[in-house]
Amino acid sequence: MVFTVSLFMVIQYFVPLDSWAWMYQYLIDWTIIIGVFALLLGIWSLLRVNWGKISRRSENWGYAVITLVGLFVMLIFGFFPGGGNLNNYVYEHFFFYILVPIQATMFSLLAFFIASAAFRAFRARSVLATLLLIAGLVIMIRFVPMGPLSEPISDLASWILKVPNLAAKRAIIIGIGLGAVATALKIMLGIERAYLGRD
Amino acid sequence: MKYILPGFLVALLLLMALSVTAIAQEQDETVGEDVDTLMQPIEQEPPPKPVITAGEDRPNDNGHKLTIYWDYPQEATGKIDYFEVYRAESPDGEFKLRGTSPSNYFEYFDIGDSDENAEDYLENDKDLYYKVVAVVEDGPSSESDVAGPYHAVGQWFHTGKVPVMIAVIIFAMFTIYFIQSARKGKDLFVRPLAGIEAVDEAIGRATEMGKPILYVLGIGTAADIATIASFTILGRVAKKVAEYQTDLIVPCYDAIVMSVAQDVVKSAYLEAGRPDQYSDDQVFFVTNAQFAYVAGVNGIMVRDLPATNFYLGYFAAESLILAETGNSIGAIQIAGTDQVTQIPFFVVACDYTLIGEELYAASAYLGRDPLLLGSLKAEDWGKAIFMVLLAFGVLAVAFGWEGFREIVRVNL
Amino acid sequence: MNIFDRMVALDRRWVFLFLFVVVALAYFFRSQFSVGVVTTGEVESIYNFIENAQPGEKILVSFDYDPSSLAELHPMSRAIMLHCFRKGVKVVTVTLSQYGAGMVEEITREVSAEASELYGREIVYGEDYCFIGYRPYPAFVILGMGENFRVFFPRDYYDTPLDEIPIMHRVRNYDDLKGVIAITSGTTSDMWIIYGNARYNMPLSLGVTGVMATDYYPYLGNALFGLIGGWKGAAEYEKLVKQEADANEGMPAQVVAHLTIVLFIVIGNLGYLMTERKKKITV
Amino acid sequence: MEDSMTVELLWTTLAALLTVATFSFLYKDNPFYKFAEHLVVGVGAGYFAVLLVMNSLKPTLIDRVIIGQWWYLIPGILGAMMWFRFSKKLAWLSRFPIAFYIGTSGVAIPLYMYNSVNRQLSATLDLTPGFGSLTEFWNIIIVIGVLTGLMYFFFSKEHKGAFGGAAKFGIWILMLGFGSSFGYTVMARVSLFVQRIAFLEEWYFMVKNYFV
Repeated sequence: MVFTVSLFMVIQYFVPLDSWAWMYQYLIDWTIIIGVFALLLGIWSLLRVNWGKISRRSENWGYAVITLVGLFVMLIFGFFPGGGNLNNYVYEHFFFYILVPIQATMFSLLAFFIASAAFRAFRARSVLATLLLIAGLVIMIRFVPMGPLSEPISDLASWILKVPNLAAKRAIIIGIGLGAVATALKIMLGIERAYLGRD
Repeated sequence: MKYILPGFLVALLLLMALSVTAIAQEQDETVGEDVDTLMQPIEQEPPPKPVITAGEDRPNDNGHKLTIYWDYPQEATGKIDYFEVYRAESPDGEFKLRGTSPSNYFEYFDIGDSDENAEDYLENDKDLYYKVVAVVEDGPSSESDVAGPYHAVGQWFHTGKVPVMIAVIIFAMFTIYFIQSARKGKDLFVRPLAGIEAVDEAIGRATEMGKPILYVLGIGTAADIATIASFTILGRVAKKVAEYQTDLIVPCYDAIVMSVAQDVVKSAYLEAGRPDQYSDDQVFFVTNAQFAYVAGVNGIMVRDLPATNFYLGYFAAESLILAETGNSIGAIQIAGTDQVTQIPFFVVACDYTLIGEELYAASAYLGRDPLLLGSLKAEDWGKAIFMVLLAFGVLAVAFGWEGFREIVRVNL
Repeated sequence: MNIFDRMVALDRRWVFLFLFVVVALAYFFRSQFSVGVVTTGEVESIYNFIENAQPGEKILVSFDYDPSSLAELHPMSRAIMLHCFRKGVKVVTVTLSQYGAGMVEEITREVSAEASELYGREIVYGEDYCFIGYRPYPAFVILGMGENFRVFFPRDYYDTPLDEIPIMHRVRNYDDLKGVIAITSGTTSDMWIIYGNARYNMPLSLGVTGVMATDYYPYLGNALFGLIGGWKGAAEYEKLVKQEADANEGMPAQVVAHLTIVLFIVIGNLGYLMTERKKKITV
Repeated sequence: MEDSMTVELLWTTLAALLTVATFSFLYKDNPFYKFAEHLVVGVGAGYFAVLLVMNSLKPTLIDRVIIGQWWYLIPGILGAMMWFRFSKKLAWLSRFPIAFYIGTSGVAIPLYMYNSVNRQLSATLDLTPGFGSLTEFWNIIIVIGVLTGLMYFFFSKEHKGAFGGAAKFGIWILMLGFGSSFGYTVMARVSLFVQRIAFLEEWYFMVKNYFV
């Protein structure tokens, strides 16, 4: 199964015909459909874990209730017979006023973590760490007005972005490309099959 | 063995050269048409008639597209405003306006829809007739003779992608060859990777401290190569964890990934002889909203205080949030991803990082499975060939053989 | 524990607190002080490109982002369009983002109103700018526009045939434009390079979000003649056209944030080097 | 009018409080963060469950089967086979959809080959190498950087001698690249934070306007 599907996926890339494009789209639809069916397993797992916490009265079990309430509010108002759809008032407002702000704030925590990571790791411990430090510092200082120094720093920053940054990215991308193709081939040939639960 | 590499290289170059000449010939044909230089009888008005010279299918596609070329006296272009292009299914059928072209361009690319039900549908392999009208907005226009029939056709093979195909075939042959030779028991040397060596130590540390191990598969789907590579590593890690009788926590982002991870961990425990210790509560689904997932995993970290964190798989912006939170609880962290943009953050914030392809290699390293190791050898050869091609190409271009660029170029 | 040890082992929460406070303050008092933004070559080259254009020349601006990246990309869109209107360069706009159309309408309306007021001449749709609309499958659209704009856009967004719009008269494809500026928040930037520049070789420059910018530096000088990255790039452009607004307002916060991080890195290293030296002496 | 303003203010206040609760994680784990975290996990899962069913399952499966495209029932059956995981005896059936799903990863073979190998090769060759100008010289350095960087990734060769030296140069280049990416990203992350501050400021003005 894996082999046939994989092989088709490889060959379709080279064939521009309509019939093949249709087949490809059809198979991609399969993955979407399987994904949605599987989602039920995910929801089940979420229920199980949280229900377990509540019934065991384990530490912080009260918070498990909040998770379940959030989940059921979304499911009920989203699927509500008659009124249930993506534009349902509760569903929409929970999205805009709960999901969006918390996710955006989680994302913005990065501003702090990037600072603490830099503070901790950008130390001149070894040649490698020093190179990391120098490149990072030059790019960051580019932001700060430094009078006459600004121009050379800005040039240096551009150089780092254009030369070593490019070379580094390319080397990594090429390696990843070959590695990914090799891994995909192994999957196709059934050599890498840990995902089936056996070695 | 020694001659395999140069042999392949020569074959590769030959094949590429062949495909390029094929493409070049195709392109030549497009200019081959004789230019019709018959002078139009000079009239006061209307302007001269356009003369349709060709209607060609566009190569390397699914059809449904035609390019129409026509001739027009250069000196008359100033007198007209634009051209209109009409199409019909028979010479005396109903001509429908397809579009316009500015007065100084004598070609039109007719793109039809490939959907039968669309209004704009252009059927493949069907006779189509065209005429072009030179339009003068405030005066009489002149119409070309009907030309055709022309056909749009879908192609079986995309010739522009030949270099990709050659690369895939060669690389597949390498992989199969080295896996076969590994199967025969040939010993293959692999250099140690710090991140891999650390895995045992990290699991041992958690055991000593009596703390759990957290394994994050990332936010990819089960069809992402990085996630699949991570499954294999998860299997190895889970087996060791089961042997040491430490707790393993695997919070998942995707339901299919969760299902597969459950199978993987369950069978690893079985293999280690401790199936009774496994429970589906260890490998569970959190949520499939990116930063909600991060919030959940962060919560697990600060409450369950794992001693070792693995982040292996597909990661996006959450990489640094996870790694910094993990660092703040003092966990040993081993990370790896094939997402180029996230590697720097893992390198900075984690103790060990598998950079890019090292993630794929990790499964082979951990298992010491000769079949998997064989493919590492193939990857190395792939890299070597690439390097030779690159070095040769740069020299070739530097010494003026610019055509080499076109030999390796993929024309989508 | 002396001061240097403390510098090394500083609790990360001090970093967080300091950063939070200074950035918040810098943002609240953004109108109080301005930062001298240093302009970079990659932004200047876009500025010069438009500056050197003759009045009446045309450029294509593609707004390939949706409302979620509006905050980061809108300032550069505004600055570029104002510059074009000031120079009398005509702007053809298009969007390759599904949710972009409404946004483009809004931006063009706002900016043309602002420009009319600033430069004392009416900015007219069809004369100074036009919006040809949205089509899905960006790669195909980019290729199609390389052949003829009319392939995918026989009519503009408001259903006027392209040949009846004064700007589009005698404009067939990229060859008839001075260049293309694509302001994008996603994969369309790659497509502009691969399908646009590589195939049709028109002058191309990109405006991208801060995260994406490093990926496109490599193309500078070959595929791209200029690059505007995130707020910093937008602030530079605003400064060049002397229309400081949103992006420059965000700059004080950016500068103090960068300064804070640099400062903490210096503290960390100073502490580290001093303790290392001490270790060597005692041993 | 008054009412809709009150309602909007209440929702925005909720969002503002949740924003602050999430920020409190920077100090340490606390009940407010726990509340926000558990809420967002539940809401997120519910949101996507509804979205996927309405936007993916309905148009790709249900709507099509209704108009008679019965062949879309096949993936439906395959999908339903995932559910056999709940049964111990029939759990093996769920391997078919998984095997299919993983099989689609084959698409990566040509795509990665094209994007990471062919395209990178062409892109590197498109640079003009030479010693005529500084840019041309740097282009040669780029090529050397790519070559040595790749050497670093060789698995079957020990980093010794000349090869080891080259690989070392390769990792230096990699580190410079990582540092610059890291440094550049600071700007984007700070703008995210500024946007949250802007949101809080907006909320503050909203409250002020409401009561004044």
